[in-house]
Amino acid sequence: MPRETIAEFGLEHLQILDDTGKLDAKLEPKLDDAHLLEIYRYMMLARESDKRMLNLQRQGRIGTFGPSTGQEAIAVTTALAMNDEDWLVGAFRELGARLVRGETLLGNLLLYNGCEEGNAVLPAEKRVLPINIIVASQNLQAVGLGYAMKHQGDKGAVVSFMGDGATSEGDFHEALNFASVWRAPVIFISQNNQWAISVPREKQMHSQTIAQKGIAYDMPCIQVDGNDVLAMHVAVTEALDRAHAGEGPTLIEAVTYRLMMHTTADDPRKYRSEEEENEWWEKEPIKRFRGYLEKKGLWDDKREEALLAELKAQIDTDVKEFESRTDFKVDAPFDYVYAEEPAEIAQQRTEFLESIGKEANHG
Amino acid sequence: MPRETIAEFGLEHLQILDDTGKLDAKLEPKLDDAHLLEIYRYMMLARESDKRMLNLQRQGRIGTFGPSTGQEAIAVTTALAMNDEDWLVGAFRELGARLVRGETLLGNLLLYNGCEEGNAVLPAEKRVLPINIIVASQNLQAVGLGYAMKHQGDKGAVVSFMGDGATSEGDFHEALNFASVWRAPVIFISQNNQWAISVPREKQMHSQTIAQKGIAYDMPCIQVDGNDVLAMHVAVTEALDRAHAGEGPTLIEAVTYRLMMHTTADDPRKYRSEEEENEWWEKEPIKRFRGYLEKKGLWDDKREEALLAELKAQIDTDVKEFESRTDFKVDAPFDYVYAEEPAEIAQQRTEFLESIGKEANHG
Amino acid sequence: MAKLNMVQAINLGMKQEMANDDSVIMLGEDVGVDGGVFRVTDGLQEIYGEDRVMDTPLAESGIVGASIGMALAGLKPVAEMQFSGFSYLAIHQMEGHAARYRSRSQGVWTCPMVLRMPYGGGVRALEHHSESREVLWAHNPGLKVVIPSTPRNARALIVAAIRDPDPVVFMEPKHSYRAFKEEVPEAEEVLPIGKARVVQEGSDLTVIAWGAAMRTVQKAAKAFGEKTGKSIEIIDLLTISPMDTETIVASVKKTGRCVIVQEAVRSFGPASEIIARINDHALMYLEAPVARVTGFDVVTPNFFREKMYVPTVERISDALNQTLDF
Amino acid sequence: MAKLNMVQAINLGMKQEMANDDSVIMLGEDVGVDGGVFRVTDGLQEIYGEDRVMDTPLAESGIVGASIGMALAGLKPVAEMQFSGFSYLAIHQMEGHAARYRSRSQGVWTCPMVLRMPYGGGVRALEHHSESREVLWAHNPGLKVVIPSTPRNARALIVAAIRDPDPVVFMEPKHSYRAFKEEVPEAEEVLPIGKARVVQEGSDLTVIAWGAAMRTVQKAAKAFGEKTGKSIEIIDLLTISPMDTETIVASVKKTGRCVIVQEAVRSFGPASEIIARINDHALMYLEAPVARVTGFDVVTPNFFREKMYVPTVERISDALNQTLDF
Ligand SMILES: Cc1ncc(C[n+]2csc(CCOP(=O)(O)OP(=O)(O)O)c2C)c(N)n1
Ligand SMILES: Cc1ncc(C[n+]2csc(CCOP(=O)(O)OP(=O)(O)O)c2C)c(N)n1
Ligand SMILES: [Mg+2]
Ligand SMILES: [Mg+2]
Repeated sequence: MPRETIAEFGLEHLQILDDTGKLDAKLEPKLDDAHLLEIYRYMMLARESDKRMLNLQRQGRIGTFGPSTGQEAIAVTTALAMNDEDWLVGAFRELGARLVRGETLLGNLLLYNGCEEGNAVLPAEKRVLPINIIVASQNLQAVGLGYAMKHQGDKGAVVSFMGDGATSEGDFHEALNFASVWRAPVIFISQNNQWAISVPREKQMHSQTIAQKGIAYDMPCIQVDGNDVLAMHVAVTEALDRAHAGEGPTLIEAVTYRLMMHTTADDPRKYRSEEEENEWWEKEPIKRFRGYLEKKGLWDDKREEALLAELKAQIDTDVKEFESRTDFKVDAPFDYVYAEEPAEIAQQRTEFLESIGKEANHG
Repeated sequence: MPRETIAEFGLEHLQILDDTGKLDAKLEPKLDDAHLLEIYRYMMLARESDKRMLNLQRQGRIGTFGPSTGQEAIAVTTALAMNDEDWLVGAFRELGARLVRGETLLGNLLLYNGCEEGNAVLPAEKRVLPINIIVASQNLQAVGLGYAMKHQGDKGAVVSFMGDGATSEGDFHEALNFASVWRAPVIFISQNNQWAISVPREKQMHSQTIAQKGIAYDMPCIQVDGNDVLAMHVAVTEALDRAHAGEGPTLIEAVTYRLMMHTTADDPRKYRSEEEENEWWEKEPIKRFRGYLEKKGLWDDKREEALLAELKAQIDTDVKEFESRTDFKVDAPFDYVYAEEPAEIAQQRTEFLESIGKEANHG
Repeated sequence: MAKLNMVQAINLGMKQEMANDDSVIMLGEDVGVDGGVFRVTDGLQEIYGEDRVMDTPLAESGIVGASIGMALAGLKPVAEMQFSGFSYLAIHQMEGHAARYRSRSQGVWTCPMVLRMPYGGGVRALEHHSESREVLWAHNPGLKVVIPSTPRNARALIVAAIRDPDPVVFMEPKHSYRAFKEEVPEAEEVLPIGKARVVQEGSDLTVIAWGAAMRTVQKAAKAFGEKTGKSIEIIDLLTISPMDTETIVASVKKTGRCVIVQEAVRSFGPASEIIARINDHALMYLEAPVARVTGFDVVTPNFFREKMYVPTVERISDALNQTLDF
Repeated sequence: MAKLNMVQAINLGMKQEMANDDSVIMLGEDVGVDGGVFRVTDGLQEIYGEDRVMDTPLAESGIVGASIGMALAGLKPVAEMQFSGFSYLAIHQMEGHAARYRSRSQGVWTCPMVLRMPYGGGVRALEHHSESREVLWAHNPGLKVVIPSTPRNARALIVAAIRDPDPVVFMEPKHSYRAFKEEVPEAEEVLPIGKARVVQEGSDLTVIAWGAAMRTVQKAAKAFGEKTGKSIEIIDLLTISPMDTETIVASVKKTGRCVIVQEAVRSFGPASEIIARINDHALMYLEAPVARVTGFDVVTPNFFREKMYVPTVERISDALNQTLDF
């Protein structure tokens, strides 16, 4: 065997509803109206929640958080394509998916107010891991969950989200390799929003796509227009079907854009232009999907108005509840170091409570 | 853009002299006789050194080491294709390359006897890093060296060796990504010897080749018969030419086989069969290359005998020198923690020297 | 009762726990067919299959990160790092996740897993194969750090570690793997994590140690006791974190003198924490400074010079002398 | 002389060293155009170009491993970890290589590099953004660990770190980044690594601290001194490792009483090592146990409860009282 091509790999891109509203009818998934409307509702809820949180943050009522504005189609469509038995593993920019899976804005407000209570809103049975901040590290947990499911004869799958920058970490690589060797039912979704804080995709990687990184593991991989609800639905459903059928992992690159700042501590004007942002506002997912619903006769201004009012009321309730919470146990950190409290920690708790002039109360 | 192939990647395999001795004359590199004979000599030196070291280890005269028997073509051919300004970064199974670059068996004996002196034989100017045991971590150092060369306007390149198992580590991925983004002049050579201790390639990765992992970084990549000196020479030379010309990194998968134990602490009979080993003995590089030399009229039994005698003498000299060394400074570890000795360490040195009944001597 | 070495004893404990509890699974580099490079998992794959005793790809963060996911899903992973020297590739998973899930979620999530690793000197191997860096784990609340010293306590502690509801770093002194045998009962034995053990009572001086140093301490103490007639109390720490202050303090209050023997480099080692706790609770009982016999503050030398680094009977005897003579 | 905050002061030191020495280069996540998320490298890329101030891919081991290679090749890399909470992904590179090259090769290879990282509480950010784990670095011989406390010493120490022939972990107390300004001379200033500083002389009690805790200590000591008339000596450690035992011991011999304030979790923290050294050299001078005011042994809480974790003026005052009253 001399100099000879021994393998060839192709890479596909999927888009169904383009940014001008043009639909590829052959590829259009058959989603019932209720499902379509639910997607729209949750995208809007995520978007409106971002706005409110930004407001609260600017007033100092919560701490730093990372908005997901512009990326809602990926998180929401995916979460609504999943079964309840499927695990959701996120980074920190999938608010829409969390809301779909039962997290509340209240939980998020608590979390972004620096309260661990925010991660204690959903019971473990709901299979939604808390946000993961160590970039890419969550992917390995997703593989472990996936292996456990397979091992326990559980039919579910795991969806693991990350950003584009996350693909540079060693943990990304180790996770994809483990998943492929173990045939673990994990769908890795890289939200390629073009930026990792101030670093553009082309300084993050030399490859033209993230999807092609799947080839390194002989893992099915595809690049999808992440601002296109229909394409996301099709790609995720295919991957979930494969995972549920025991056919192993998939890598999805969902192309999108981080329309706002990285987190509220960041100022994008330091490193990118308003023009670039404006171009991407033209392609953002909610407007595009609303056009699709309108063409289907499922949406109009009146319904939009009603939805906005409803969401505002829902958000108001959570914010009010958040602001009225006073039941924060000041010595809670001592409670959760270990299942059983070691003597040293008990003593430190006493020391602490005495220092703030309270009685020891091991509640 | 609907469901559409947006990229295609091909993967090549290179073999010039096959394991039956058949030569692809169109691909045959034009190497002068001296170069060919040097390759043979260093492969034999590495092979004979392995035998002697194994002997010494079995007698307890040195500690654990990992033989490179069967993989000599990769290390030797590569090192002889490099320039003196090129950096050699190894793992721990490239004895042949080290010998080419000026390391002696003496240095290796010292090292495998647990003496740091073994890493102090070559001056830094020789551009050969000491062996690297933390699997895959050396690849990042190679990238740093490569960047530094580029930055300093140095024309050289870096060759970084690793195994097949090494490709699973996060550091492998980070190194290839950094190298591709920085266009660093680094040639990554994965010696795919089919095993990582007891773990076979197919449990290490799901991909059929290691070479295809380069696609993840849009990095030129190729699979080479690593037991074929001629193919190795061609592949490495191409990669070095690209690197020297400022065209960035390359990934080479060199297919070979670890004919002996992982290290002297390992027993392959626990996990693989003698038959498998015997099959690969048929493909081993030295015999194959000797056949090529013989056909060219460059080699015969007499020359073989002379070479063996010469190598034995050379090895004997090093072993004798090694066994006669007595100038080991017992408190040397205190000397090299920092450039300047902190008070605490000076005190601990005194404590140590007193404990062994010697005077403090900060020589 | 059979006489087992530490490798066999840990193997026995794990084998029995795998039989007791289907959710226990083992993973790591070469832990399957090969039974681990030290044979600690020998034979387990044959009994429990490839699904429960898994050879993983060569990636420490991968092994630990996947174990965390398994633990979150209700399995009880026992992951092996081939040598502690390579476990640092996974510190971010342990510090960042395993140690934190309980706190992060106020108890909604927990991470019961064991991270096993051989550590310390004694095998004439290459660089990175001889370090003692238990502090890198112990300084992280949320993790427990356990170090056995004999076959019997190793077996009883590995069982406790597997059953523990929190993540346990289980460091195995590889020098003691095959150094000696001990009667280990076939029937279940469990030792509590977080309790030190007084292995020899005495009244003149307390020696505290753990891991492979215990044997050196016992040798030194025996010779010293015979020569001087002094009565030495010996404490085997067994758990590094959370540390059993009570046993340490009670002993030092009784003896007034203390020598700590650790294989780790001196500065910022476990001995410093023990001294700090003696300072907190028994300072006024001290009749001499607490002595530290430790590895020196150097890069742990390769095996040719290992002996100069690791605490010896001589260095321990010197410290006993000095502390008693103070 | 200009009044600078710590961010500006470190920036000044690095800018001048880049001008002095072509081989100094900076790399890390967002250190280029963005000037670092805390703006410590602000403006440097504009002056020195993308080749010397490099935005790297998002990979900590990559940043550190590549820096080691650069150092081996004769450059002087100054690498930034965006937060110390993410530096653990690179411990194996520092423990396994940077700290060892000199020893490994008996001086043939050296690894002069600086690993900068903001650490500690104070920025109301998410998890992993508030820890103090200096011990994870300090317990590795071969590494130096430096922690400045004011703009002026930060500038003088970053210059020393860059010029140091060995690898330096430079931990920047992010709470002090913008908390206050200080006169910082434009002309070069260098402080020696390995020397603590007596910032206030006193005779009744020694307080030892470093980093952001220094300010809290100074506040507490001032109020306490005014109220009680006690004379308090304050030592700013500045270098955690190798530690300046001499300055500590001299002070404690003089005062006989000592309080150590550390933001790290208590167990296995730097304070324990300080106590161990006092034990070694000044035990018989102690009139009271050395007190530790520290972060508690808990998973560092998110910012809502950060105040309960970080040493406060009140807790320091309590410790001063108790130690003086003992
Ligand atoms: C291991 C690690 N390194 C650094 C950081 C700091 N950090 C938080 S988010 C981020 C950029 C992430 O970029 P990307 O993966 O593209 O996700 P995006 O923020 O765009 O959603 C960085 C550097 C971190 N959280 N974890
Ligand atoms: C990070 C790390 N993990 C584990 C080890 C232990 N170890 C040494 S060599 C080896 C297998 C290496 O396999 P491969 O990369 O294929 O190289 P080969 O030994 O076959 O040449 C392992 C697991 C190590 N040295 N470093
Ligand atoms: Mg991004
Ligand atoms: Mg191999």
